[in-house]
Amino acid sequence: MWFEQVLFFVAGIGALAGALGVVMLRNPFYSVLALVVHLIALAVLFLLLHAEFLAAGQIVVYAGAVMVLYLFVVAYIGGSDEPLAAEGGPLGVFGPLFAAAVGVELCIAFVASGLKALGTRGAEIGTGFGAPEQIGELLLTKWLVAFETASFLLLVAAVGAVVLARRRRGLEEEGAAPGPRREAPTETLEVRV
Amino acid sequence: MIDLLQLAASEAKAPVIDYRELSPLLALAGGSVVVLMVGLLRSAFARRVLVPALSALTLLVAIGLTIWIWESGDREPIIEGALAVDALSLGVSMLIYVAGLVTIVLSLRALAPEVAGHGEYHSLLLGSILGMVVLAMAENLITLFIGLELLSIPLYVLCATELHRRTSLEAGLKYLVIGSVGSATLLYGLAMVYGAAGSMQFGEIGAALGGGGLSATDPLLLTGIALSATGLAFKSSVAPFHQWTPDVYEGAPTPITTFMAVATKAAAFAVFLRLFDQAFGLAQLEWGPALAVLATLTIVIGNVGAIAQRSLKRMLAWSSVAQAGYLLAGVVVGSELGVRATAFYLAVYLLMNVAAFAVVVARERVSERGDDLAAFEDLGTAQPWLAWPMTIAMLSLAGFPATAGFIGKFYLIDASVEGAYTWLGIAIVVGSVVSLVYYLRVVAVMWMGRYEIEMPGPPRRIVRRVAGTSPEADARAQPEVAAIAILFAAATIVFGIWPDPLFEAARDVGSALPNLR
Amino acid sequence: MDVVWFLVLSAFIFVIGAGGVLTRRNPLVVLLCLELMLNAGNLALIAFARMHGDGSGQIFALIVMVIAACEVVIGLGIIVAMYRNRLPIDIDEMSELRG
Amino acid sequence: MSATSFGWLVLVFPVVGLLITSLGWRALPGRSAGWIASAAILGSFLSAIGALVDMQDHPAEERHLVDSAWTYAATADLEVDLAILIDPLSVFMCLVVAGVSFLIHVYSVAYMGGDRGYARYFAYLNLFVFSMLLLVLAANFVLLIVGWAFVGAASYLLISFWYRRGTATAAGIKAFVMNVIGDVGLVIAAFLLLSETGQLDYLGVFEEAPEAFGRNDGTLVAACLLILVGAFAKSAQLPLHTWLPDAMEGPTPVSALIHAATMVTAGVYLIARCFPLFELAPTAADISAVVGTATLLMAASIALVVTDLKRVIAYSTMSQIGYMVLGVSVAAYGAGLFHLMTHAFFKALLFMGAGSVIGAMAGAQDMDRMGGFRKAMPFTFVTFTIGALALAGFPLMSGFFSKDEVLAFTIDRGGGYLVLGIVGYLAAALTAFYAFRMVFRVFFGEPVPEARELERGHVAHGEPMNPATGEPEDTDVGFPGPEHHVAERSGPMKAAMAPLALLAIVGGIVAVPGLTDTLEHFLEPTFEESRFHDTAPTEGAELIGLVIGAIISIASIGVAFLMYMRRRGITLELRDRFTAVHSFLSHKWYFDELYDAGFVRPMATAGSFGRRVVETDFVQGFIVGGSTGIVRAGTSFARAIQTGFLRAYALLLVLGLAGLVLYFLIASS
Amino acid sequence: MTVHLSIVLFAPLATGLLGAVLPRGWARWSVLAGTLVVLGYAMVMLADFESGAGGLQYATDDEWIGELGIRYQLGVDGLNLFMVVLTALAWVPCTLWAAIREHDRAKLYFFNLALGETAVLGAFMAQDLALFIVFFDLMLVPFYFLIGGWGTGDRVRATTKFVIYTLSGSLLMLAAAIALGVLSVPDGGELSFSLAELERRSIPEGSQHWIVLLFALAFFVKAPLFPLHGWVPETYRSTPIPVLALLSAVLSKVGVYGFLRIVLPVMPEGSQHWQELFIVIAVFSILYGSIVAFSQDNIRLVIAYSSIAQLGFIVLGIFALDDKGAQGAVFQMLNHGLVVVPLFLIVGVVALRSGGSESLRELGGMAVRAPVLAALFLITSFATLAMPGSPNFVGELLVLFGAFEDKLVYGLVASAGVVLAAVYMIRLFQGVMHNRLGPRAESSDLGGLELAAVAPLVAVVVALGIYPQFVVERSERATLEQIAAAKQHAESRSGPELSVSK
Repeated sequence: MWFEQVLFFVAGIGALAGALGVVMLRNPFYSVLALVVHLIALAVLFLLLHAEFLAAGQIVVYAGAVMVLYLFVVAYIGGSDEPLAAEGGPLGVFGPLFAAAVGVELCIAFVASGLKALGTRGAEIGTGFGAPEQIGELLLTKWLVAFETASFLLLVAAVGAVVLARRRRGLEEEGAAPGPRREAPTETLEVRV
Repeated sequence: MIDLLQLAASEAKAPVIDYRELSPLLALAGGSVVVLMVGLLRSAFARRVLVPALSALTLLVAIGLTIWIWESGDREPIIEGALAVDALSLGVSMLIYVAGLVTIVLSLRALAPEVAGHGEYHSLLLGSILGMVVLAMAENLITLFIGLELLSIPLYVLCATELHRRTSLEAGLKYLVIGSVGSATLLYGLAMVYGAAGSMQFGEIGAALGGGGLSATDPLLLTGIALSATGLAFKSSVAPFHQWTPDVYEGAPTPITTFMAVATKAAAFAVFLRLFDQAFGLAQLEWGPALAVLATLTIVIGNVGAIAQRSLKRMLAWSSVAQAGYLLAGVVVGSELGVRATAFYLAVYLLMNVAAFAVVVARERVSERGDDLAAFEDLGTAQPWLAWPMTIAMLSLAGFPATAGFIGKFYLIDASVEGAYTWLGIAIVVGSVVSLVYYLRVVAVMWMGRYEIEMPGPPRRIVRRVAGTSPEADARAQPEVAAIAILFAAATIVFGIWPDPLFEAARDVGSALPNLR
Repeated sequence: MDVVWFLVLSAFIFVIGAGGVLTRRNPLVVLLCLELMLNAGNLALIAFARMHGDGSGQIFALIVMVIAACEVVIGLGIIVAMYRNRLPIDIDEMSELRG
Repeated sequence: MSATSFGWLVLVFPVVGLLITSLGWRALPGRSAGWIASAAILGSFLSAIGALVDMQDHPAEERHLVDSAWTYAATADLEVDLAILIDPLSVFMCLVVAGVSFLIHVYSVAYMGGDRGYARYFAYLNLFVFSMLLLVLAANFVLLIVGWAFVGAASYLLISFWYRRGTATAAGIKAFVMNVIGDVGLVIAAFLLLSETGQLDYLGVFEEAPEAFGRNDGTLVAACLLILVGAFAKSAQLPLHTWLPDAMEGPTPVSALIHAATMVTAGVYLIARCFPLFELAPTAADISAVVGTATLLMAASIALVVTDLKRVIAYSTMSQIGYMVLGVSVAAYGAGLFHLMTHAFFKALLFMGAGSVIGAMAGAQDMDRMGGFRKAMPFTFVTFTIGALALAGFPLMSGFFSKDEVLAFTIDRGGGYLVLGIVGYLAAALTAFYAFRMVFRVFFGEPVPEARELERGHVAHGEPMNPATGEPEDTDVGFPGPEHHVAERSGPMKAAMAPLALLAIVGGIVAVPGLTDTLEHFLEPTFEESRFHDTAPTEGAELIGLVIGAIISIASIGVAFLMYMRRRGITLELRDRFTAVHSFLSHKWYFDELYDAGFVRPMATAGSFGRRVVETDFVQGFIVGGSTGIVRAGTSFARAIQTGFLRAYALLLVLGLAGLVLYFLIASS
Repeated sequence: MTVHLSIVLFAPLATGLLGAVLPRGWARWSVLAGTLVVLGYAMVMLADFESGAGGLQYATDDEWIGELGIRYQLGVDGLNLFMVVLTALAWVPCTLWAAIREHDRAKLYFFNLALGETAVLGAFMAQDLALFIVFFDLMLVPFYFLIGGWGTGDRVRATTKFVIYTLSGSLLMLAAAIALGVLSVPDGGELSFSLAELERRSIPEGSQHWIVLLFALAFFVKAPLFPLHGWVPETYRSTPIPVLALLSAVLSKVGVYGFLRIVLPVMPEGSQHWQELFIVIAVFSILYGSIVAFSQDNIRLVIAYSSIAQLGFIVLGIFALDDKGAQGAVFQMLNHGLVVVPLFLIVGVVALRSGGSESLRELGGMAVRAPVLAALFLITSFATLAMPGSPNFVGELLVLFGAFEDKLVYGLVASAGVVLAAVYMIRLFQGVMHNRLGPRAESSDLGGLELAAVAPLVAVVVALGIYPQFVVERSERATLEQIAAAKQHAESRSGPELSVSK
């Protein structure tokens, strides 16, 4: 199945590249775009894993809607190039180090596991596997609760977004306007050491 | 192709939905929506009075329904085994509802709902509660994760609701970022567990371990356990994943802090118990020691961290870290007694902390020193009705006898000795010795405050007025807060002397999880 | 293509995401990194689903997509609120609560 | 009434007196307190006589009457009753104690007349007499120890009676502590006896002793030596003697009663009482004999140079007790107790005379300032001289017979005891010398102003000052009141001194070699068990002894006469010639300095070391500070990592994750 | 008779609560009444106590917390009879002392006094290990408030130190106790902390060792003994006098009582295992306490360190594992309490007459116009230094005899402590009462109520000195039963070392 393998490597490299791009690139704009690349690559991998529906969802919802939202916010805030210079120091060193350590451990876990199936292409599956029909059926039967809760979660998230992002006239009147300069008066306490 | 589709369609049959067991959740969901709608009304009455009233009503209904379900004791997982409606989940959800009620009462005069809008604030709160209940009931990995997120996401918002206050936003952001890292880790862990066990159902995972061909020492499984442990430890602020706790607790509006302190912990430990004692129960020999170490670490860190605090919210945050360590001991032993002890201590913990936080709320609203220790000087003579609850809460947290805290600790130590973790019991004891330093300091400040008391070193930053300072509120103008404090302090004493009711419930909860030692 | 390959790949993505969280100071980018970590989880889930030939893994992944979206929304909301309060959009600047 | 009930009466009277005088201290008018106290003592003296009479009715072998009031403490194998033992020895002691005490009470009525602490004084005095009688009547070791400690306490109270005097309180604490050392010795001894013989009653122990112990059994010797520690502490024998001279800080009658006549002889009584044990442990007996002899020599030598009148008599007391100890240690029980009795008479007499003189001197005690009181106070002069003669062992005086009997018995034992005997005679010479040194220096020569004053008919009144340090007294608690008392002026003092003078002269008749052996015979029932019961020096030997004694005493009195009457100043020459010797003696053989360097300072050092170093550095610094330090360190660490930097938190999270996973990976393999 | 003890136990607390609701100024009298009720009951008990009868009398035994096997189990036997009596005797004068003075927040003050008595009584009467610990820790709460709220000097620091120090001991004991309960559960048995039950059950010797050690830690801190007395100086300096009297007289006894009630009978092997160590600690405390005592200048501290020495004697007596020794220890517990209360009240009197000064350097010569005070002080001093004729002498005699029996050398070393006691007590007495009048001291005698507070206890001391057997015979049987097991075990182990040569 050379075709599959090639596809895997292409997509895999794409995904990794996208991920690295997200982390490495200075400009948030480019990071977002890198993520888009990453997502698309992932979608391909999903396809390789017989998750057609998810692949589609990935492209449409994620790479589409969510990323657009991102871009709007970045545009709104003005994606300033952040100076990476200050990011040296212990964090700059240890951060990647520990992360890498975790990665190695995870790989060990996968490789060393006694599960035979890991080394296979996976169980035999019917053609309907990962197709919208199956997903839909599962969502509405076995995973009803998860589905409903997720929908409720979306509602809550919307409310939260509203709370956080809406301009509130009421408060400006009450004088508790945003901005550090107008914070409540601070005071220092004399404290005995 | 076509016939395949028909085949699938013909197989598809609607799941049995047990509305009775589901009713509390439905009530919550509905309540949250209704509250949101009512909150959109213009009239101040609707927003300031009706909304809290309705939310409280929702919770009361939920409580009623929960009791109703509990009374008729059939305990089957419902809806294709997505939710477990048993004594554990019901008991914990009771605690959560109570915490929610308290939060609503404490929020009555708080600033946060004003800023966020009462409707939104309360519906978010109810949403979070719903998430907690789902989490407590979760019987499979997906429900667990979604419940966790439904718990967290509203809380991220609620922490940040006092938008004009920098620390509030900071708290929100920190909580969000660290929280997401935590849940991502959890997710990955769950994925690995799923991969190892081939099933999402706790029961089936346990069965797989029990002889379904999955060895308890499989690296994949254990790594999965490790990652999910990290995720849950983060939620229940167990060291070394605790660091968000003090900052978030301090930054968040105090009523929300109260809610997080008691409710989140309850839900997190509920799922901790369910996942580890039920799904991973047979791997206890593997994860027991690791969690025991974490518990000890947590006890130490939490207590020594609290010593240095002047801000009471921050101190209570650290102490809640320590308490998490105590609670974890009950999980570690993986025995029925452990489950009981944990459940018991969760209830006790609720009582003590609510009493303490209520007093903090009452003080910080009137004192221009916010929640700093100095704001409590001479409370004993000025406002004994606030000083006494605080004193009782502190003594109980420190584990003095004749308070519920003592019995709770007794129970936990009993459990850990029983489970051959005597040294963990000793750790609990040593921890409570250290904790005396800061608990007694509060008492001293309140009763002996006219005399110089050794305060912890100068805070690194200026002490600033903390959350919720609403000018119109003064001591007499907020009877409900004092009432909460007194009520819960009284309960602390009562259950310290006559704990049998709690033990009844705890025993019931302990029996919820099958096949435990 | 063996399942384990996908898993290792997902592990790499997870690690990259974590590394990003540890190194980047721009909250927007940090949010992106969180997305990476979640996606890694998704990939693992789907791979396992394929391995077991069991749909629930995919369902989980689907749910996670929803959750990821919600987190993003809230995260962006907070960032916007910070911006409204003229707070610096820099994680290291948000370190007033400490000790 | 039976002898025992008389015995109880003996104890009850002083208690009653104590209660009345102490509780009624405010109510009692004038000198009534003194009279009540004296009456109480008279009461117990009469009861003692009653006991004597009643006891004599019993046949000789039944003269050990024990009577128990109630169980004092009984647990496990220990059984102690509150019981008294009436036998010749205890009755004899009762008579001596009660008799002398009565006279001294009477004397005190006048002597302490002007003292603010009048009632307190008599309360203490009664307490003392009670304790002393309890001591001699006790029927078991525990009760003995009780009485033993009580007399110590009473003596402490009376020594520091004028408690505004720094010297007095210092002397008091010294005496008390030394006595406690003695008590501890007795306690341990009591335990050893209990553990071996299983009881603590005298009779029981003595019964069991021969079976329980072999001759010179280690435990027994230890027990006896510990008993000796107690005895020596009480009787001011080497090396526990240093408190006695300082005890002279107390009022003079106290010195007469406690520190001459009665308490200090308790040691002698104890050794005599425990004779069966000592005879089983000859080593211990010999040690005590040697110590007694050494003490008597040392004390006599010091008495030669001391100039404080009372201290001279104190040292002489020590040396006389040396004789007694020697006596009872060489199994000359009769002789030792005989000397105890006569010594009580003449030494009490001497102190009374001294008190009278000191009264005349307005409290001054230094002989250098005295002289020529012969005409001024003839009565005192006569009585004092009689006392001195008796002390010097002048022929036919009481002391003459008693002392020589002791020495005769000693020599009769032969062997090494000969040396002791000879030392005894040597000391006798010194005794006679310093006795008359006192007489000549105080009563002869040029009358000092105080003497003239007295001749002119009124008593000198000086500013009361502490004779030891010379600092003015804080008269608040009444150092011998504003007015002083001399025998010449007050009936009671005469009434007390006259009988004693008489007894000092004729006291010897109870045991004149060849003529009478009343005392011996009377004490027989107690000592008949003694191995040496029928070994006694031949009359010839005794007579030779008497002759030698007579010659020695007369000779050294003569020497004293020459040195202090004829050729005054020779003393100065001698002092200049033998400076070393003199300073050695006048520093009392440097015992105080030794103890100061050996015990007092080290203890004080240890105390301040404990307070300064151990408390602060170890207990507070190490234990407390250490534990808190650890917590502090932890706290600052927890704060240090709580930087507030989100990414740092994330870092720790990842680190923890890595660690956890690592653990599980290890666990998995 | 079940009501009996519960009434005794909760009478003070009830009156304390009553006082809290009564109008100001009444609290003191209501609490005083409560203490008198307890005293009355104690006397009744003393009267109808049957010395011969073994086992518990007036036993109460109800379920309290079934889940944890904790029973509400009270009882009195010869061992704790006199501890209860001591508590009753000590609380009355101290409450009276407090009642004749003005306090701010008087209600709280007297409520705490009352709560304290209830807690102490509970600890003494508890026959269930967990119940004992409950009261043992509860004790600290009232004293924490009393010292911190009404003390002098750096009182908050002192009280915090006191509580943390003591609790660190007793919480470790809590863990040990739970371990004891759990480990001793026989197969299929129920968890139980009832002492009687625990005595019947057996605990593996290995775990006995560390459990005993933790118990000892708690009790030594409470006592206190040498290395663990770090809380003593500050606490004694800043505690109000009546509270201090109670602290030193009664609280210090709870710990050593615990040895006899719990450790020896329940864990004989463990006790025997550490016998040597504990004796060494005891002896060292005796010497160290005495030596430091006579180098102290503050009267309170003199008595403080003297108590360390006294407690040393008690522990020595207990761990001599000998009948006489144990008897002596029990008797000495009573005696020390009885003399320390008047001693501290007298210190209070003295301080009142010297402008608050408690330094020997500034005191002196007070006896002149205060003969009664001087006399009482003298008697208590003599009793404290265990002068023969005082009950303390009998106590120490028995202790020493017990120690000599098997541990002669330690006994001899300890008896040096008797001499040292004489030194520091006489020094104390003289420093206050004798010598020249101190610069700030003025001499005036006891007032009527002061006398009423001090004199009765002194009278009791004197009476016991005349008839000690009164106590000995009543406490004998129970005491011997308590140590029997450990003693037997010790005899089976110990060779001839250190015993008197036959």
